[in-house]
Amino acid sequence: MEQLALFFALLFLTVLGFILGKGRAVALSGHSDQPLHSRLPYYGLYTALWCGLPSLLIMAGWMIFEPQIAEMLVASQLRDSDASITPDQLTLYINDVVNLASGGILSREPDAALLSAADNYSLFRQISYFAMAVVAIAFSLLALFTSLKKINPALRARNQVEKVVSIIMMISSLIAILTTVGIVFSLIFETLRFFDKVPFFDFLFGTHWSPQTALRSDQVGGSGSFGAIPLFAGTMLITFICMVVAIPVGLLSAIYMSEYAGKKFRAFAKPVLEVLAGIPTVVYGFFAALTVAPFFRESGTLLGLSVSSESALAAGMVMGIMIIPFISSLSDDVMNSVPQSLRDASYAMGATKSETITKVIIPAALPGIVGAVLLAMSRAIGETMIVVMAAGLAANLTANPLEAVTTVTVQIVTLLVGDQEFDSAKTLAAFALGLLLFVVTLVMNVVALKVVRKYREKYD
Amino acid sequence: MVKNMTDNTPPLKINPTLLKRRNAAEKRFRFYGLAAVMTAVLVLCLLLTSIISKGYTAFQQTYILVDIRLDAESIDPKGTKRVEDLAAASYKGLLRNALREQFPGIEGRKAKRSLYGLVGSAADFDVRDAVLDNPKLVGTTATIAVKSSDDVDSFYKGYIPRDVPESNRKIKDRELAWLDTLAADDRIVKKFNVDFFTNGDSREPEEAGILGAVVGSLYTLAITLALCFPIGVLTAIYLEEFAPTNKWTDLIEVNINNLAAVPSIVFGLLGLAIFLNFMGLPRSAPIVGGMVLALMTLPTIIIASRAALKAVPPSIREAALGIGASRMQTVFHHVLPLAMPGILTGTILGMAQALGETAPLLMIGMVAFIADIPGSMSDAATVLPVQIYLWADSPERGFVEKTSAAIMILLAFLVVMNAIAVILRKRFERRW
Amino acid sequence: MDMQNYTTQSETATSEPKITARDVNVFYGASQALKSIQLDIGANEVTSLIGPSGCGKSTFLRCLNRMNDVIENCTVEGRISLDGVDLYNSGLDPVLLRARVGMVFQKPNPFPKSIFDNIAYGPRLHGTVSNKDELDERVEKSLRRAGLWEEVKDRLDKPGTGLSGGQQQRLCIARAIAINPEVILMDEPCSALDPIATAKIEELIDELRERFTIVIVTHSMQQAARVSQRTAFFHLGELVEVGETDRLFTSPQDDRTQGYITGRFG
Amino acid sequence: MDMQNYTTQSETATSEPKITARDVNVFYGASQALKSIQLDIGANEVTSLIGPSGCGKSTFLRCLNRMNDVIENCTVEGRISLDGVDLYNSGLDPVLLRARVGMVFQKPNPFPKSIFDNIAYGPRLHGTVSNKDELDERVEKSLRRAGLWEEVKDRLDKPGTGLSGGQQQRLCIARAIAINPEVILMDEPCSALDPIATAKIEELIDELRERFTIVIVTHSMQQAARVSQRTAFFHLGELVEVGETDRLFTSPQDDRTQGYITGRFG
Amino acid sequence: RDQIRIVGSSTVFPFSTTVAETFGKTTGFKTPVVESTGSGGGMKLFCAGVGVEHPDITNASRRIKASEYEKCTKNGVSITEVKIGFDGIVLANSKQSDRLTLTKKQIFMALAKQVPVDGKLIDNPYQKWSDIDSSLPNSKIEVLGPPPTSGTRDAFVELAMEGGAKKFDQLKALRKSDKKAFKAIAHTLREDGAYVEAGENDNLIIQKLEANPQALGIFGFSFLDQNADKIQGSIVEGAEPTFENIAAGDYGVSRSLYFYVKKEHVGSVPGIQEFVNAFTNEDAWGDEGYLADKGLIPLPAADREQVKNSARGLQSLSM
Ligand SMILES: Nc1ncnc2c1ncn2[C@@H]1O[C@H](COP(=O)(O)OP(=O)(O)OP(=O)(O)O)[C@@H](O)[C@H]1O
Ligand SMILES: Nc1ncnc2c1ncn2[C@@H]1O[C@H](COP(=O)(O)OP(=O)(O)OP(=O)(O)O)[C@@H](O)[C@H]1O
Ligand SMILES: [Mg+2]
Ligand SMILES: [Mg+2]
Ligand SMILES: O=P([O-])([O-])[O-]
Repeated sequence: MEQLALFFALLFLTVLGFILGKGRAVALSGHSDQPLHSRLPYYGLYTALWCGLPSLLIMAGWMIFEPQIAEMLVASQLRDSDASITPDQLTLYINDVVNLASGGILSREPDAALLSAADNYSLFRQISYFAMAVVAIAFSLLALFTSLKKINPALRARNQVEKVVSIIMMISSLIAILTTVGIVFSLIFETLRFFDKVPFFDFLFGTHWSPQTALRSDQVGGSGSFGAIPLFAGTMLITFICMVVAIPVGLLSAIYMSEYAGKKFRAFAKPVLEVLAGIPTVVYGFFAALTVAPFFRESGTLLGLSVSSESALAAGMVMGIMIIPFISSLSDDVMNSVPQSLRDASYAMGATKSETITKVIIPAALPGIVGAVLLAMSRAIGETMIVVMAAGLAANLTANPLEAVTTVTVQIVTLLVGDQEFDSAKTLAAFALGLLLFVVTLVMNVVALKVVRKYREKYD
Repeated sequence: MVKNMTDNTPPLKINPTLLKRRNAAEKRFRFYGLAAVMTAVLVLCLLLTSIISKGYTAFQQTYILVDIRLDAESIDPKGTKRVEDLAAASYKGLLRNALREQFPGIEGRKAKRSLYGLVGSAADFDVRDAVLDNPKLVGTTATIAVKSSDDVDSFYKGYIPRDVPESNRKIKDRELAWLDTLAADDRIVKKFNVDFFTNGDSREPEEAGILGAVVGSLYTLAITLALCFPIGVLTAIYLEEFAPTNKWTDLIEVNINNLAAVPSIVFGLLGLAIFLNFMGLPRSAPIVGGMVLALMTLPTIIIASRAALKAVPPSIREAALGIGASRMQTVFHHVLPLAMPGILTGTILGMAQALGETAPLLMIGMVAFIADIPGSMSDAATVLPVQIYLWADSPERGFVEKTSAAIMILLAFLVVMNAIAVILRKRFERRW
Repeated sequence: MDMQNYTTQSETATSEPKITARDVNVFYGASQALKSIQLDIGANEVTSLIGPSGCGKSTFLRCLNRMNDVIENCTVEGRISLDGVDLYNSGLDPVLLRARVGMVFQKPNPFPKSIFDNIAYGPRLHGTVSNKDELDERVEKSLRRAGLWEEVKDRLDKPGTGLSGGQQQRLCIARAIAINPEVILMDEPCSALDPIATAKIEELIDELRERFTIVIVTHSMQQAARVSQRTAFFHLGELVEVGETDRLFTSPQDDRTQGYITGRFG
Repeated sequence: MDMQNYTTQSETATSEPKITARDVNVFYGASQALKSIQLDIGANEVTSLIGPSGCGKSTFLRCLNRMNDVIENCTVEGRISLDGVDLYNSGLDPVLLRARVGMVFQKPNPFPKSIFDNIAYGPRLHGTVSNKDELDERVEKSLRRAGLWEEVKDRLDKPGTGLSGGQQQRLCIARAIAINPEVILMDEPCSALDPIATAKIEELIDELRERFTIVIVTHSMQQAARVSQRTAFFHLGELVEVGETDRLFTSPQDDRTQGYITGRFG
Repeated sequence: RDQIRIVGSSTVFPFSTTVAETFGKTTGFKTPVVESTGSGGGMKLFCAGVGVEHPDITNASRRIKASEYEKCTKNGVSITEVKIGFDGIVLANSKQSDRLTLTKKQIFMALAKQVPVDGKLIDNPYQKWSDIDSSLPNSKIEVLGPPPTSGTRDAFVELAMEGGAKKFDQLKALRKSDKKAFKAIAHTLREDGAYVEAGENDNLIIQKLEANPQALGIFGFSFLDQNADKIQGSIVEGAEPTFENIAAGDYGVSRSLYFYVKKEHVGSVPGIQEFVNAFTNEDAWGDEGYLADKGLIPLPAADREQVKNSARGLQSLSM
């Protein structure tokens, strides 16, 4: 909670910076013949940013590294007194020290060494906190004075502030890139290890997936049991079924809400549909497995079809329902923002509403709609629970929606949470699947981007 | 130039068959639209009905009124009447005595066990709480309501039919007779199940509560929202309004779209590698869960925000720029407010997804049995969907209704969370 | 009120009226934009609507093809009929109506499609062309008549939104005439046009008049005098005076009309 | 090319030039919209740009405050300077430039905000008012000067997009003058206005001229003659002739100018 | 960290959590956090090293493997093994149908991918139970069971399938000559739809059984125990899967459950020793302990005594 106090102190300084900066600008504008470059608040923001941002960063950095330093200190002390201690024991010892220092429950009666270590530790923490406070506040004050001094009519305060904001924006967009890099890195090493055990092409083009068999016979991959094709085929089948349900229902709902429905109905229906996206997938899983799948099986039997009790159809359809709001709400928003003048133009040509929608509004809103569909599809590809519960886990290479299939994601999850062994191809396969899926969807997205670029209509 | 272009085509003749077709198409289209909305609403109703019909009973709990002799010797041998002493005493024996007195003449360990099994395994805590509430009870014989076991509870909620062969019934004939006696004595009462809202997780259905998971979800989603909303919106603005259009921006765009398709469990792997193993943050902590979910939600918000920004007509940007607003000002004063509905939709969908997600949390240790209610963002915690997942996977029958009830809580959580965004979104909405 | 009343206010159209408006009141929310308008629009002639900005000309025009329906808080009262059929209360299909009554809006609003597709939109919609050649021909003819062909013939596949202001305006005119509606409503069709382009459009209007009925909103009294047979003067939501164009401009009966056309108005 | 050349083509401005354009070429993608334009715009005078639709008037206007920057595939070459400072190559902040060089667009584009906020946006942005009263006053004054006050004074809180075409146009004029820019660029500011409103705006232009520099695009040669001191005639992306307005209209030197102003153009 | 962290098997999870909860309620220590990561996943985390960031205890529904043990040792982890009881793996169907009486051989014939017929290994030809033995019902073979990644499945193939395979002389001979080949046959379940991989949610399997009375499900005894009103366990080799039969070792398809304690953490993370004591208390794992109520089949009393001593004494496991 001491940190919180410091945080508020810095916040206070930031606000103070704003007020002083603005005040100085006001004073300048009063008796300076040169007009100020920017509006007054920007000078305030300029000072505030200097006051707040660096010292907050210092504080954050300090808080991240300080415990490590403190522990290192305790550790070095301990090593001095007892050279034989292993690093592992060290962490446990430090745990004791930290527990003792913070008044937590202890595993044993503290001995003198522990007590003194704990004392040292708390002392260090106190000093460190004090130092952090001094440094942060000093920096803040320093920044306050220098930036106040810098304020003069020619200072491009707005540009400076905007520069900071745009740097923050750039950092934000970097996070997406970093995430990707992180994902690739957290998959690639295991994947490479996997390809040590299983030939790349067997994995890529094999048509048989049965990770267990390979493992038990201890001659991994020899039987070609790591063929990813059935998984990708299953993913495609289920995603396809899912989109067959979700695209028409979602798009038509969006059209109805944005173009036909009254305000009240729309205000009601849109959030209601959005609830569909928030129902936990377990619920959908039960629904698919216990309501939809038996229904299909029985109807199939009546029609003389053989429908397995776990079917791609049931899972895909229920998944389609789940992602309806992704399409309906997002498409509704973009269609809603197509300018009214375009609708007017079409109506005035004697077009019916539906013609206006299909020929004018949807083309104009196409990039947004495609984005929504891609997003929905992405969710479908990534979904597990429904498939596990309703489509099963058997990797069948089939295009028949009435049979059980499984998907890449499901296999990744079951491989990762199931009984695993160190370095077995079975566990590593999950990483390879993850990476391969990543590549496949990447290709899909590149193609989608190209297509959207081609058909984009820019209005106004 | 052609001078005489006099057009001799007759005025538009409306082709009646075509018009009929067009009108029919129009009607059909409208109907399809309504049907689509209705289908979706219907399915939702179906799901909700099945959840509610299974789960509403969880908000009640069956209690058995037992006359307990609270003799001072065993509760408070020193006679201090101090709360700590009263709390530390064991009430199990007293409760068992009371049950035996209620049904005298029961012999044999098996019979005794099934008698004790009428009350919940933590029923002695009900007795303790009653004593702590009113220490004057010590030394008297008091009638105290204690929780029944989950089977008895299920029986009174109608989940265990009476008229089936004994072997198919969880409540055996002997227990049935006892219960009937108790019921005849008006000793069976149903009360609102407060504990469900104030307890953490438990292995006993009658003790299990949702609070731990709610608090965990609250912490986790607070972090998620605090991270993914600003980062997502800023990224979208940067890409849509500021970034130069070149290969790099395309790369980032494709990349973000691609992140949306990464299975959520892979985000868990990422979190494990970066936040736990590299940064050394604690396992099972909402702070890590929040960050992982934020990474997972980010693409949704970015994609929705970009679509919304793109939809704002350029003339509005030009108007602002023409007055001397900077691009940043144009964006924040005009474009962003107009794009807000779409951005909020993205946030609603993204957060809904984050609220219902279990798989990534598996990797970072949040799929766990955690009985204590988390007190901070770095304490071990679960979240609502995990709680649902765990309960749905428990053998005890009593968890069936709890599972549904937990789903109801999750949906309530969702509705409350969305409500703010939905109201905001309505305020920002306008056509131009 | 009886029919006598109307004739005093608005001389009957020279020919059989194509459109008659009786007692038309239009409201935007609570504020009234048009007050009890009585107006006959003759077939095969050009009627021009003049009046100061904001007096309700566009509003009236939009009543004639029910484009006001799409404005959320706009309510139209009274009776407007086309060829004797009530537009609002007889179950007439507004879609059909709008196909018969074309419109050029005040603000050019090309579709974000290619120039070709902008023009081809109507003919395709109404199935008035049967093959690609006919369509090409129709597009070319429409663009020629609007005086835009020469400027855009090499870029028919470029977006219509990339045209200059005046070009967009002509594009919208071409788009409207491409379906040959019986009645054409034009809301300041020449506002963004230079004199030569304007002359071209006026020529077009003159030519169209032979077979169609035209209503045009204009701020230029010269233009009204040049192209229209009858002129209606609106002021503050009222129809002040209507009559043969020559008559109205030479001997206006209402002081307000007088004031407006002599430029003394305030 | 040397400076001599320019003077033959474009007489020097009557006063010290506020803006000079040298060798300006503008391309939309591959197609050239302006070809080697040389033009001086004098301070404290009104320069009008005339020419047939699509000849590049708006494009040129948008060069002067770098609004072309926001059009994706538009490239500007050459040198344009304001008070001697190069607009494009001297690191001048386009934001500051646009605050100094206000613009009224050809298509009225009010913000989807209230009428008041539309006008108040500029003053708030540039901090040229210090309190609410001043702001109210500024809004009222701007609206009055654009001749819109009487019509909207009761509905300042209603959206600007709910105004009539001409009202929107005046709203945009009022919005532009509310920030008192040094130079005002007006792209057909009276296209949707009736004669009285037009007169009002012309009066405003005349009044503004005393302190500011004004460039106006117009299709009405009468208007150009009435309000401007100098006139430039554009044709097919070229600046054909520029000179004192009286001179240009009475004795044009180029055949094309002659043809255009006498309406013989084709 | 002042809280015990337990990871590991989902089968042991219900028992481990019950003890954890009671432990939290009745002692001054915090309630341990128990994660369900699967036996293998638990081992992976557990053996990763010593220190606060690593778990203290892992549960397993099978014995630790040699490779896992090596990894542990390599990372400086020494462990104490605690065997806590048995779990019966049952084959059950809906009470709407008749109870099945099966032998391991029949189970093998019903579920193996390849079966020996007339001395040759062929793809499993049996579609109905009655194809295997005329005394079995004339209904489609449809068995819902766990996926290959599950420990339950491991145990099932090892105990039931292998046991069945051994009944064929031909396979028995193969086992002697080529153990790998034998295992490959015995452990491979058919993939033609008769065996349905149904995920690890056992409640779901039970509900599916109710919906489909023909089908059989494979899962742990505690689920049968809790749902005795709806489903019945098939008799295997003459023994019904009851508490008593499993405890007595009469029911052949049952496996032992374990947990492993990281000795290095005892004394550093508070409460580990006490937790082990609580688990090995008669109140918990005894014949009438609360774990028995949860479906854990206790060890025989003598074994309990022995395990208790070694566990409380934190004896190191060596392999
Ligand atoms: N965004 C654009 N993309 C492509 N070409 C354009 C674009 N804007 C204008 N043009 C073309 O550039 C030329 C000049 O256009 P500009 O808008 O400057 O004409 P203008 O003189 O203002 O005409 P008007 O009087 O009709 O408004 C025209 O041929 C036009 O088609
Ligand atoms: N959508 C709307 N909502 C509210 N009021 C409106 C709307 N459209 C127009 N008005 C008001 O109705 C009155 C008439 O508007 P209308 O557009 O018919 O004028 P107009 O005669 O066409 O003028 P102009 O010549 O300027 O285009 C005006 O006062 C205008 O402000
Ligand atoms: Mg109008
Ligand atoms: Mg223009
Ligand atoms: O979780 P398991 O018991 O199957 O390892």
